[in-house]
Amino acid sequence: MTIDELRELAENERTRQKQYISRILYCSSAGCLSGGSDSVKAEFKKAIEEKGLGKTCELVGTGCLGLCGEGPLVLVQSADMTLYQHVDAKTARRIVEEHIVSGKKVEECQIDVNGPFFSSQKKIVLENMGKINAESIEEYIAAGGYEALAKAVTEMKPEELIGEIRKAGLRGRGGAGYPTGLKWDIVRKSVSEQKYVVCNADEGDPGAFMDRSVLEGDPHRVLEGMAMAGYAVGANQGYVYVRAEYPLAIDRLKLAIKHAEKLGLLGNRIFESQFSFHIDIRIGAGAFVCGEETALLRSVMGRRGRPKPRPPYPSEKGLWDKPTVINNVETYANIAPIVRNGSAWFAAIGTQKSPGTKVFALAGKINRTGLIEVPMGIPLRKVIFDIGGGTPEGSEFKAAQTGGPSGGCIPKEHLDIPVDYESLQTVGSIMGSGGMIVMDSTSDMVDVAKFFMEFCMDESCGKCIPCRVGTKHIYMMLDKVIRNEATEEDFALLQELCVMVKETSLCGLGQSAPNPVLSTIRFFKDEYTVKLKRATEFVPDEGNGAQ
Amino acid sequence: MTQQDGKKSAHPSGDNRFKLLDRAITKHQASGYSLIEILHVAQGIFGFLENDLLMYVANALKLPPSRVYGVATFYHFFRLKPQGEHAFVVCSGTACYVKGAIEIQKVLEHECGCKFGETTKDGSVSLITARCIGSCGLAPVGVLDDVVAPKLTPDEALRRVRLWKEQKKEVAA
Amino acid sequence: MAVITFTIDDIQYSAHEGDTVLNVAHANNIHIPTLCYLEGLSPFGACRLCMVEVEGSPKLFPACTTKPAEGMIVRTKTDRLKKYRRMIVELLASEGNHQCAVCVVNGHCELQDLAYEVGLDHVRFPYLFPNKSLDATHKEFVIDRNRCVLCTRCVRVCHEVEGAHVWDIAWRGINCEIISDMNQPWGDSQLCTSCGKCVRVCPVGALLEKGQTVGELRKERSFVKFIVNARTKREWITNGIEEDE
Amino acid sequence: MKPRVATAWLGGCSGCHMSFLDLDERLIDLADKMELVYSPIADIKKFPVNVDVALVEGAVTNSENEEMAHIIRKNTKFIIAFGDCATTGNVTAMRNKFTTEDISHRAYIELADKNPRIPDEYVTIAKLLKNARPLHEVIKVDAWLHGCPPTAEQIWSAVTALLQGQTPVLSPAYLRYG
Repeated sequence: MTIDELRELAENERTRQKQYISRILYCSSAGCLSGGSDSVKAEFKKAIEEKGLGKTCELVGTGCLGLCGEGPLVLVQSADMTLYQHVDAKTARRIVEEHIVSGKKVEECQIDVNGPFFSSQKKIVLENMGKINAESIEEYIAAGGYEALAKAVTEMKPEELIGEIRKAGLRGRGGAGYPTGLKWDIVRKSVSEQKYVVCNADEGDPGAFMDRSVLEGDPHRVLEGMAMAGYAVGANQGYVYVRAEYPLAIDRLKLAIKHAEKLGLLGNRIFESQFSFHIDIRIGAGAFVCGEETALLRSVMGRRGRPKPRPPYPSEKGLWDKPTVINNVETYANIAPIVRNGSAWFAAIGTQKSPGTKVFALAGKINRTGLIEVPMGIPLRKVIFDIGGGTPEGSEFKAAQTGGPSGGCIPKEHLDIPVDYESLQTVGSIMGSGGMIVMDSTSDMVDVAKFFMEFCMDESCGKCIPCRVGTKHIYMMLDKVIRNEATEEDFALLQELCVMVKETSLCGLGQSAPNPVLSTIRFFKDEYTVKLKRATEFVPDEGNGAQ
Repeated sequence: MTQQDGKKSAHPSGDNRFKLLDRAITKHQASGYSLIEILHVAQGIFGFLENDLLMYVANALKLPPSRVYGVATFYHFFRLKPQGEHAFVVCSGTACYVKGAIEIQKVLEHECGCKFGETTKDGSVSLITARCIGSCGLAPVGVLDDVVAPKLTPDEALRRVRLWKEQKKEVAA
Repeated sequence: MAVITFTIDDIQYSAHEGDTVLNVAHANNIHIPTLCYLEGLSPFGACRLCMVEVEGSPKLFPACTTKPAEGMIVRTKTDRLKKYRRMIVELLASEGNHQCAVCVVNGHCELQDLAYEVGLDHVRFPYLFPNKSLDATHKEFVIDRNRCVLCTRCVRVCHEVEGAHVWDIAWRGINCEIISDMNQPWGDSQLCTSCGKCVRVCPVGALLEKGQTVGELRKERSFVKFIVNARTKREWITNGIEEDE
Repeated sequence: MKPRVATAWLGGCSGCHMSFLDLDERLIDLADKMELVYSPIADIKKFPVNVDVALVEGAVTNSENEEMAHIIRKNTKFIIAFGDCATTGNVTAMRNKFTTEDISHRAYIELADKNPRIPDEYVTIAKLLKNARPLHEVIKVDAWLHGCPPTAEQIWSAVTALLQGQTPVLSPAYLRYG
């Protein structure tokens, strides 16, 4: 395929879409599917056929529409955009019969697309959600897909491409925020005949579903980003390491790879250049620690996912000891827009130190749960109260938890901090991959800490002692606090142990496992101290010497 | 069957399912690096990973048995024991926790007389926790025999389990 | 790589290509506690006892896998390190069933030595009292998994030196265990050559020889270094020790 | 007034007390300098109040041990865990691998010479705790004397320091398990 052929394909697809007066885009992501969007789809299909609208109305399964808590969601694209929530088969029929046929909207199911949930967001990674068919490469191409790859391999030198990414200031979206361009540059400069590109799609944080939504709704975006990484560093093989818990994402990825290979957008001599790139999928098997890069690479090679001491870093010695780029899904999803729109465009979004946007999965005790994308630096308050609509009536906001089991709880008094890598760290949390769980007064923070510690304990690989045994003891101590059996001394030891596990563990899992405990102690110390037991004191001469 | 003989032959039991497994092994060129992929396939075919099956994989991929066993036990997804007729998965992700998944777990354990991670004595229901299935917007979430049940309540969970039990009784009758 | 100089506990030392902070320290009689490390085996970096401080970094570094850099200032005995080392030994002691009074290696045990080194007068964490298996099916040896510290020396010596790979680690986290073959009785292992290397490298009394009683088992571990040197550097051949025809 | 000293025997083999007796003639010196207010080697029924120092042997393995440990703590200024069982659980804790039912069955049924019967609770046998535990997991302990048993020298070093009104600082040479 050449660039011209790509543009022709895009044009044809756009023409094809234009023949429809209206398009019904139903959410086909896992969230709405479990809410019954399959039967909604069937009913739409039936109704369209019955009304003989096959030529004027197209039914499309699209990516996540955001408001997952109100699904199944359906977007109707005609003269304007109309978004419907809680759509069941009956509503689906009404949408066809009333909205499509007579132009009369089904008002009781309508959501305002200009409401604060939507207007405060800025979509880059999620730009195609609700626009294209998640299973069609043509629709991705019609939306500008693979243009960036074409531009990169035909017009740019690898170092120019990396230069763009560096100028854009893109930082790793997996949580640590390492500059992506810098990472790529290290791999590019290392001398090796074989190099690899790996995509970390092992989204293991409980309470996070950003990467899943991207893979389900717009898989080509990730493949395109990976291919550009391959071009930039000189790799011809990529692996996507995806959780087994995401069967739909795996299916869509497989399909996307097949389609891309068929069109020659992956494979040998892409865009008739010297660049070849293949992508294979590796399916994880349920181990949170495999989100740690050295563990992930071992898992890709069919081993136990046990981390290795760094250095050497994967950029020097990764898969099969070859230089390896490893980034997460969202990072790769940002590459194509940067190349398409230029680094200056990207750098202007967000903050100076953390440019761009961040996708969050908003959940917990909050009115609007779902998938959102916001510019970096947005105040936390705005995310929770404007976009999320605050906590349900009658309950009061207590804390927002970010960063999953590696993160911390941010209390009320810090609601005004900007959401970026550095600011979150100052309050003892981390950006993490993007899970944001809101807690209200019904959550006991010691119990919350115990919940996360149980997770870390179960997920510890068992290699290093501080994490293997330390997390177990922290968990037991928290349980002791909850049972009102811990003393002041135990509480002091708990804190000492947390710091020790943090500073001596081998990998990120152990080093960050105490964070939820330390952060809840920092902001909700009272909840611990009221549960402590007073130690028995020696009272001379008043003892009851009975036996 | 020993590690040293190196020959790949049909399983002595004559079980045809091994042909399917062999096909996957050939596709991966019998590479030891594909162990996790092969274990996924094997579990998909056989339902769970028996020692005998793991030994077959070890021989085919020319890996030490202890390595294969180590990998199979490291990952939560691999089962070394058969599952019950029905699987009730309760998501234990943070969003589900905040929205009361623990209450659901409690009533189910009480109803089934076994803990999560176990199967009822009659082999009818396996209780399983999942580490976040990524449907946090619909918390708390269960997965009943691969079908997602959103915004689950303890009562609804009980109703569903009892339904399985009744079906079993009917079949028995 | 040219020779570089760096500092350990205020004294300058030189290091060569392939050196680690730990082997430079050991070569110069600076004691840094270790457990999973054994000269001759690949470094594992898991026990975290050999952690050292490096000036200019808030992080701690395991001496066994950290390469010296020019001008690096390493400290091995700070209060912070001492505190952490004690806690690590406490965690280890609480994890297993270490009844020294009835153990074959009593008095010759690396975990005991570590406990004395860090001044472990008592363990502040509750003992976990595991109930793991004891396997005495092998004709010469026994493994008591309740005493295992999961240093994986046995796994590594069996794989790297003997080449049999009988041992590996199964399960994960606090449930990790050393297993032979398909988690079958050691005596049934098809791969075990009964060479006994695993028993000799085990730092504690988890792997033992049959027929020994309390305090009787002394383990000699330097053979690993000799064998590995002989193989990789061909020392025996260059020293004129030829195979008898 | 002479310091009031107690020694107690929880779940252990009494080997530590035997080692105490190995102080031999030094016991006579001790008798002058302290008042032994409670000990299995003296016939005193009730743990007294206002004890200065208590040496407690053995792990906490049954309900009686547990109650006793609390009584000792309540009435004693300075408690020394006396020997490895009190410090780590040691041999007493080796039974933790088994359930209390299995242990009772083994002891009272399988190994019974005659009348195999598990004693009921109202009989004089105290109830086994789920696990035998070191003393400091049950009550606050002020110092530890190691060894199975601790040597007479170790005991002497600790006791003399205490009698001189000092907190015993055990020499590293005395830190010896087993």
